[in-house]
Amino acid sequence: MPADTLMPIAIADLAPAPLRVRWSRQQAIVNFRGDPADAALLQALSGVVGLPWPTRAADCPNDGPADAHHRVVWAGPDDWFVIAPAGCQSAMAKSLREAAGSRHHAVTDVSSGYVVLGLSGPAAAEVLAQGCPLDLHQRSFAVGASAGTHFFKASVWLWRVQDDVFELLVRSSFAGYVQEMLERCTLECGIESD
Amino acid sequence: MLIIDCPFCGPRAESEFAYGGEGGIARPLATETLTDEQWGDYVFMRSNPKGLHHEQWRHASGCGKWFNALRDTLTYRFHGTWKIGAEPPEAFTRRVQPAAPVGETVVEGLAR
Amino acid sequence: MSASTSRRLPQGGRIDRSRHLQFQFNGRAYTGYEGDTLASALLAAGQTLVARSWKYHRPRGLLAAGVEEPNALVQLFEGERTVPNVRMTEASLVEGLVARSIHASPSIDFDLGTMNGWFSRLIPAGFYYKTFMASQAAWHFFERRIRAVSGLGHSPTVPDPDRYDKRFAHADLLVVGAGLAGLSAALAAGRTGARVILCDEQSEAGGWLLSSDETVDGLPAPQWADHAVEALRAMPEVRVLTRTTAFGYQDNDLVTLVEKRADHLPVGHQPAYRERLWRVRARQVVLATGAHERPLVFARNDLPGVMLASAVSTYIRRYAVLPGCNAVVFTNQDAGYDAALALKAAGAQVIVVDARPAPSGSLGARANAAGIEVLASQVVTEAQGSRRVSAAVVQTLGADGRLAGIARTLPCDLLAVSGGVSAVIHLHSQAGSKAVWNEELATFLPGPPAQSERSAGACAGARTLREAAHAGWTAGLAAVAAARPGASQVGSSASASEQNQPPEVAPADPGDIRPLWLVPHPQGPSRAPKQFVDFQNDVSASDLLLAVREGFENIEHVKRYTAMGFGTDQGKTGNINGMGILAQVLGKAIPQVGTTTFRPNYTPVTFGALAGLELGDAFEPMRTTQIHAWHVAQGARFEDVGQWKRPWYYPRPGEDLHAAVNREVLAVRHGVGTLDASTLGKIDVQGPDAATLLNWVYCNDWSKLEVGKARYGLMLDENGMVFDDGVTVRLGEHQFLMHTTTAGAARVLAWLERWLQTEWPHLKVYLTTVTDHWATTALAGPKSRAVLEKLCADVDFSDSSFPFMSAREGTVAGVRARIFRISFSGERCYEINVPSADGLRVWEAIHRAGTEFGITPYGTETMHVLRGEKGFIIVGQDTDGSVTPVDLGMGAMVAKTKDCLGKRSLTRSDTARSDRKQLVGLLTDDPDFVLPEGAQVLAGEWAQGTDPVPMAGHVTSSYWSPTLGRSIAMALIKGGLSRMGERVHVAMKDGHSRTAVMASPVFYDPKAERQNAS
Amino acid sequence: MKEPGMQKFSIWSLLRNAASYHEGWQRQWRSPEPQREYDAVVVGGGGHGLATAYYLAKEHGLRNIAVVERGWLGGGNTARNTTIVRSNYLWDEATHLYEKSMKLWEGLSQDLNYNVMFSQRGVMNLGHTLQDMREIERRVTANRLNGVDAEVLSPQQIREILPFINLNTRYPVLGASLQRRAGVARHDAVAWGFARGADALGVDILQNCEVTGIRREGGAVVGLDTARGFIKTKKVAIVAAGHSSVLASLAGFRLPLESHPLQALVSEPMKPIFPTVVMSNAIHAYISQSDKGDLVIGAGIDHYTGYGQRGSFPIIEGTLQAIVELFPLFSRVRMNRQWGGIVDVSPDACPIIGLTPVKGLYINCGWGTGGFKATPGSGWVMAHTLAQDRPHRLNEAFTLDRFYNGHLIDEHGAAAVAH
Ligand SMILES: Cc1cc2nc3c(=O)[nH]c(=O)nc-3n(C[C@H](O)[C@H](O)[C@H](O)COP(=O)(O)OP(=O)(O)OC[C@H]3O[C@@H](n4cnc5c(N)ncnc54)[C@H](O)[C@@H]3O)c2cc1C
Ligand SMILES: NC(=O)c1ccc[n+]([C@@H]2O[C@H](COP(=O)([O-])OP(=O)(O)OC[C@H]3O[C@@H](n4cnc5c(N)ncnc54)[C@H](O)[C@@H]3O)[C@@H](O)[C@H]2O)c1
Ligand SMILES: Cc1cc2nc3c(=O)[nH]c(=O)nc-3n(C[C@H](O)[C@H](O)[C@H](O)COP(=O)(O)O)c2cc1C
Ligand SMILES: [Zn+2]
Repeated sequence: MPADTLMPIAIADLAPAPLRVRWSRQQAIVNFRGDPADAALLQALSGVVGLPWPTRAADCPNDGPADAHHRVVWAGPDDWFVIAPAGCQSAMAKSLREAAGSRHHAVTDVSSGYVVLGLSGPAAAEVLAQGCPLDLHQRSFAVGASAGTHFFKASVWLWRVQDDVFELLVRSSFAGYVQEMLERCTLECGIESD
Repeated sequence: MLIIDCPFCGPRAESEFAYGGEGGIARPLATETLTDEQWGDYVFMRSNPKGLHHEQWRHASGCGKWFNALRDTLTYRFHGTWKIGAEPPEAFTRRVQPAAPVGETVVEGLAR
Repeated sequence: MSASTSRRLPQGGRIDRSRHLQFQFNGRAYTGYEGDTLASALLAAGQTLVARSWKYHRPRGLLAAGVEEPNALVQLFEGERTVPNVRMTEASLVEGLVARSIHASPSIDFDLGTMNGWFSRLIPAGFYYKTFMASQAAWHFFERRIRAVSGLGHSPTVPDPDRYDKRFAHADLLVVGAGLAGLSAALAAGRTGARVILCDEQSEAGGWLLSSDETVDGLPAPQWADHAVEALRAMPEVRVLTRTTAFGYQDNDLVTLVEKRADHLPVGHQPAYRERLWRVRARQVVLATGAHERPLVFARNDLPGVMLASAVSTYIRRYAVLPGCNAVVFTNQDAGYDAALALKAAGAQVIVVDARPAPSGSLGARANAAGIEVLASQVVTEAQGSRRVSAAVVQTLGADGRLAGIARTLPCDLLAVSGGVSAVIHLHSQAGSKAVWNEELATFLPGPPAQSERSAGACAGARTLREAAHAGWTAGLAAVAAARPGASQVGSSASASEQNQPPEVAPADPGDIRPLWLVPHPQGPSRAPKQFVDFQNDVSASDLLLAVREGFENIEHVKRYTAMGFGTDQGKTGNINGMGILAQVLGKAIPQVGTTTFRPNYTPVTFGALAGLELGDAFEPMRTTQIHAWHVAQGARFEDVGQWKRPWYYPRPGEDLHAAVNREVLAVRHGVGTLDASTLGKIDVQGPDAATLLNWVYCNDWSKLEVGKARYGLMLDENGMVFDDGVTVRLGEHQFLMHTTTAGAARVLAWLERWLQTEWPHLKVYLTTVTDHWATTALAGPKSRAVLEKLCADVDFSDSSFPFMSAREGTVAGVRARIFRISFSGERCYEINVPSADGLRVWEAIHRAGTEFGITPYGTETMHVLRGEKGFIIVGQDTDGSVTPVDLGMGAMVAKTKDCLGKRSLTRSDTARSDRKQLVGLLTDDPDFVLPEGAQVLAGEWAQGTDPVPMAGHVTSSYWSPTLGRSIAMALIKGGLSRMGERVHVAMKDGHSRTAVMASPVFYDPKAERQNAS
Repeated sequence: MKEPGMQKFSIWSLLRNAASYHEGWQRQWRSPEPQREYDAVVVGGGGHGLATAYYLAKEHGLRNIAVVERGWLGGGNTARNTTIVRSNYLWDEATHLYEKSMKLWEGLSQDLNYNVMFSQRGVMNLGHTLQDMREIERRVTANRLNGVDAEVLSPQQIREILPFINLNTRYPVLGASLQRRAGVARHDAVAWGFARGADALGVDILQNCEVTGIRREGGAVVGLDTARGFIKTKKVAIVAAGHSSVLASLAGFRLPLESHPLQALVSEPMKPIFPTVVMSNAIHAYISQSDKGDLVIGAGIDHYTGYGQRGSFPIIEGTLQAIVELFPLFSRVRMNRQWGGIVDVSPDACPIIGLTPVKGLYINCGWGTGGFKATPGSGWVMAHTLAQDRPHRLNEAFTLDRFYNGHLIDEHGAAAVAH
């Protein structure tokens, strides 16, 4: 298993390898559940993360690859993952709770429940297409789009950061399986791990 | 492999979904007042039609939501999906009604 | 026969004469060229006898040049890479290729299985239903012999060294078939910027163009095909896949392709994946799959040297091989004349026998002009020769369909046959569309499409290249318009130089066809020499007649009775002729007879390609906890529980399972042990209605559980049967943490979500899975508290402030932890939950702290014994989907004051019976004897000779208890709860029984004092 | 009705007919016109329906009976199954029913004078987990006590029979149960043999005769509307597998069934290599080799309902994954054809055989993924039920009532090996 590293992937790191793989295990991941129809709530949440709060999978805001510190992943109509730099999970959970106030909501720290997998390079979309039924062509899955789907038999959340940079949210206990499948399906294009 | 239109995520591959059987079966209240027949009817009896079927699915590898669908069990074509609690599509009202449960009046000489 | 390349034409063809390839067939060495197929190379070498037939072992030659070939099957390659039943016509020649005829023993030249005349007459269609049935033993005797002589090639005998990958692909348009129609469609669509995938099963694109002597856009047809492919490859959104067969048109426009990537490359130059499966989802599909020519059905039409006319053209023009020097072309349509022209141009003698009164189209006219002799209104009634055709018997066929005049014999070494074409409607039909019979063309053609497909070219009835070009072009444009309504130009790649109209081909008249299903023979169909319909399965016209005679009138019955169309070619050349014959016999029209059902696969597909990469350890996800590496390092043996790998036991050197488990059990009972319990399902239940939800899904009551306390729950399905259990902790007024079984976690979450979302959406509850987030160490044993106190300073572990069944937060080894005092072993136990990223660190710290107490890791087997001693159940082991809480002796848990899922089922008349199977403990009379799990408990005593022996239940769990120094067991036994103390007999497989006494399943510490022992 | 009698099949009749170029064979069954009225009508010309008619005529002396079939006889699941025949079920009720069937199988070719090619080559059920092995142990001991042959095999013993099996799969093979009397049969021949036998006893087999209505008066059946006209009768047996719910709805009641697509596939034919039948419930694979040489492979069930006689592609992929995982030598073998059937799945994986809320109307359904093996037994008890207007002892437990009183016979748990 590749060593723990911090997300996000800095584009400058990218070597010309067709596929570069990076696992990030230390980041803060907080699950937020609440009412998507409550505009004030969304406003407040957006304030917490400093990003627009998405209401559909097609929007997956992040504050840019160069200094990205946050992602908000739409995981269902009332279900989101906030991904933030390592160590801030408690603070993030607290801010989210405060933003929700007395409304019915749920905040759950799942930082250890998931790992983020970065896939980059010209082969990234092709490699994903071996195990994921989504159409990942730019015309259908543009930069900033996300989706809940599966990669082979692992359920994942997937979003596109750049043309050839994708990130996947993978359940921790499936990380070994996903890595195994990556190794199996890249025998021709090769794989480079950080 | 079917394409299923999740009301929340749009059309996606069948492999992302879990089938949840016949839809629209309300769980009876005051179950202790039911006869064994009425209870058995609710738990086990299904319309299982050949043709339009009201059923439920869950976008399991996706948004996780359960939703309703109207699907033709002969052609496997979907005639619509809708959120739980939302208005069904127009085709829904046109579908052949399932047979009456046991105990209700039986139409004599029903043909075709 | 000489092995020299005597039949190779001096020039032409798409072979590379500079690249000689050596290969072997049946042990003999041959040479061919790059660009050959095994078939063309053997034909070039003069090898006409290439196979033996399935049933009668008759000599067979090449009938076709493509995938429709029924005869020429070989065992391709040797050893670990061998493949049975490959059609020679599909096998690209490769250096060092080795092939053998299948199904011929000892050799194809001298086959002992050959059956002629009388003996083959003994075994008509379906003979085996009528004999070999004196007794089961007689049948088993004959069956072995039948099996030995059937089958075709040989399975490999060792695992496959190759790998196969798969991918999903999406496009605006998928074009299947890269003949002129398909290429035109792809060009038309591609130039609009649409995303296009074009695939063709052959080694190169072009289809019939590669066999044609016509011109397209002023270029020789094959050259035009090369240009077209180049143009397509230059378009960024177009993908051209050759050697790629669309083998299935599935629901909702999923088309499955298999790409053969390796077998045509020399060993050592092959890519990492031998084949690739493409699951293509296109908005629109154009089927441009062409047509297959049909043979004609006459006596002994299976002799080597009888070949489809289009195949003759293909061998001559594409492979530069002349299949015969003295040819008869037997046709009922103009297309057959193409072969005559090709033969003539290649220098062969040729006579055409035409069933029609006269040729009627452009090709006929060209043949006339070339001075080719035509015998009109004549048919070939029989082929002659022993291992290869030497003559054709020709006679006049009257307008009434009867033979007339005197037969005469035309000597020949090649008999080219052309009985009309069958459109390749396989994918169209698989899509659910209904094909329509076209009387004029004597073929089924596509009907209204059932999915987003449209057909173009020969598969839709086009008979000239010009028609095919136009149809393809139009279909391509229409498909793009349908794929992206409104968007005329998606992102144009069309440059001024690119053409914007269909490829230009000179007009031609295709002429007419005289359908001819069975050529009459003077002896009549039952007595004439065999007139083959399905070559591969040796089905002749007389078999079809026999089937009808015996009442098998439906085409599906005929198929199953005679095996017509059952072969690896699925009847591509035979089925329509068979239907024609049936129609004649039954006095019906062909559409009334109908086709059999077209099903995937269009051509056979390698299992490995369908299986892909998800094999071995990746067959299913193998889930492991964050502590897994530690278990491995400690030498743990693992057990599969759901998808998880859990430590089963940790043997020390010299220990077997029992020794290890005994040691682990005693360590927990007397000292302290650790279990990695991270795999248990964990669901965070939050919201003001959380307790209400729990009340619905568990049979017991949750309203009054205090914050910080834990409770065991039983979950029932609506049928009242236990399906999961676990401890749930109230973390806050509105927050619970639910534990599920390891294997049941996903099912329970889906179950809860289902009820919540579909039945009780008004409940304010959110469910979040936290299974992977928390690593759980169960620290069990009287010394557990002492260990924990060393690591955690901010929790008061006194029993008064932290009692059994309660929860605390604290810092363990520097990590924020949730600590639950719950116990599955009966001993004092703390389940320490930390974020799994810290799981290993904390686990190791616990082990360091516990060293002085002899801390011992234990696995699932020890966990089972510990809980067995305490009489705790395991759902799925002590229950099997037919067990209620009452049956488990836990009826008191079912709350009286509320409804819950499944509760009503418990009072149904049968479920409420008191003599159901109920869970009890069993103590064997022989304390050293451990009952086998699964053993049956008898209703009475063992009585020899009773059959069946009445049974009362079975042993669900059974162990050696090191704590008690005796065996213990649990069993489900009829009426068990009211039969405590009774002795029962338990049957052993060796025919004996053992006795045991029913007792409480709580064998150890019935007062539950150990949970507070320290 | 026709006069009983049929041409006897044997090696001698085959020889005699060969001499006359097979021009003298008779029809195996007639294609009669429907009569106005029958004493009893069986709806569904699959193996079960035809067997019902055969035993009604043979054992109960009813002669004025008809089988009505919407398509061609034997064209439903009978034409589509992987032909596994075994009787090693878990619960007593099921075991006795399937074992009755097994006994009939053992003399069926002789009884019907039709070689149904019942090949007793043994059926192995693999165990992949400790729990699987407990269940195997439980089922095998129960089988033996019930008079059904069964044994537990160790991995080594499995390897002796199948030297090429991969025991070290993702879920390693820990053992198996083996029933040696079990095996496979030629599915079409079963339908044809019963049809010929029934026809010879006077039964009218009416093909292309879909039932479109069930007429009742005063809660009792009075006749059937069919594609070939109205047929008067007071006794109707619905033996329509996947279509049972559709027919029940014509009679105004519902069944506890869901009809699902179940798929199967065959490889290209090969020389004999696979000597037995292997089923793995845990990884969903069922495989045998037919006498013709093709590997016959059963796939998993599609989770959604369907009447389309075809299923979803991922199921085929999953099935071949399991096959290649267990038998890596077959990786280069090629799949020739796949197809699907419509199986009537009941909540407890057991059939429903007996009376219905409508008088004179009987039902035989719910065999789901595994009723081929029961064909003769099912017909036998159904004939009894119909003739006597009450279930035979062997099918008493399989009434519709059990879904109301709770007496389910859950064959999912331990013996839920699908076929
Ligand atoms: C892929 C597959 C594999 C299987 N493998 C096995 C196996 O290995 N072992 C095993 O024991 N079982 C197996 N089965 C199950 C087995 O095939 C069935 O349980 C069994 O064949 C059912 O027989 P039947 O005669 O009841 O049904 P069918 O053969 O389906 O007959 C029912 C008949 O009723 C007719 N019908 C329906 N509606 C009407 C109507 N309105 N009017 C008139 N007629 C009507 C149908 O056309 C059909 O012919 C398998 C099934 C499938 C699909
Ligand atoms: N004279 C003859 O005998 C003869 C024979 C065939 C075609 N033609 C001429 O060619 C014209 C037809 O052109 P066309 O393009 O329609 O047909 P075509 O035969 O030229 O091309 C069809 C192509 O589709 C491929 N194909 C078929 N099924 C496939 C599948 N499932 N997957 C992948 N590839 C598949 C074939 O290998 C072939 O290359 C006709 O109009 C006719 O003039 C003549
Ligand atoms: C046991 C068994 C073996 C079969 N073997 C073959 C075979 O060798 N070749 C073949 O083409 N089909 C074979 N079939 C499949 C049939 O062709 C056909 O697909 C099946 O009966 C379903 O009918 P349908 O496809 O016409 O709907 C077999 C079917 C069964 C049940
Ligand atoms: Zn969704």
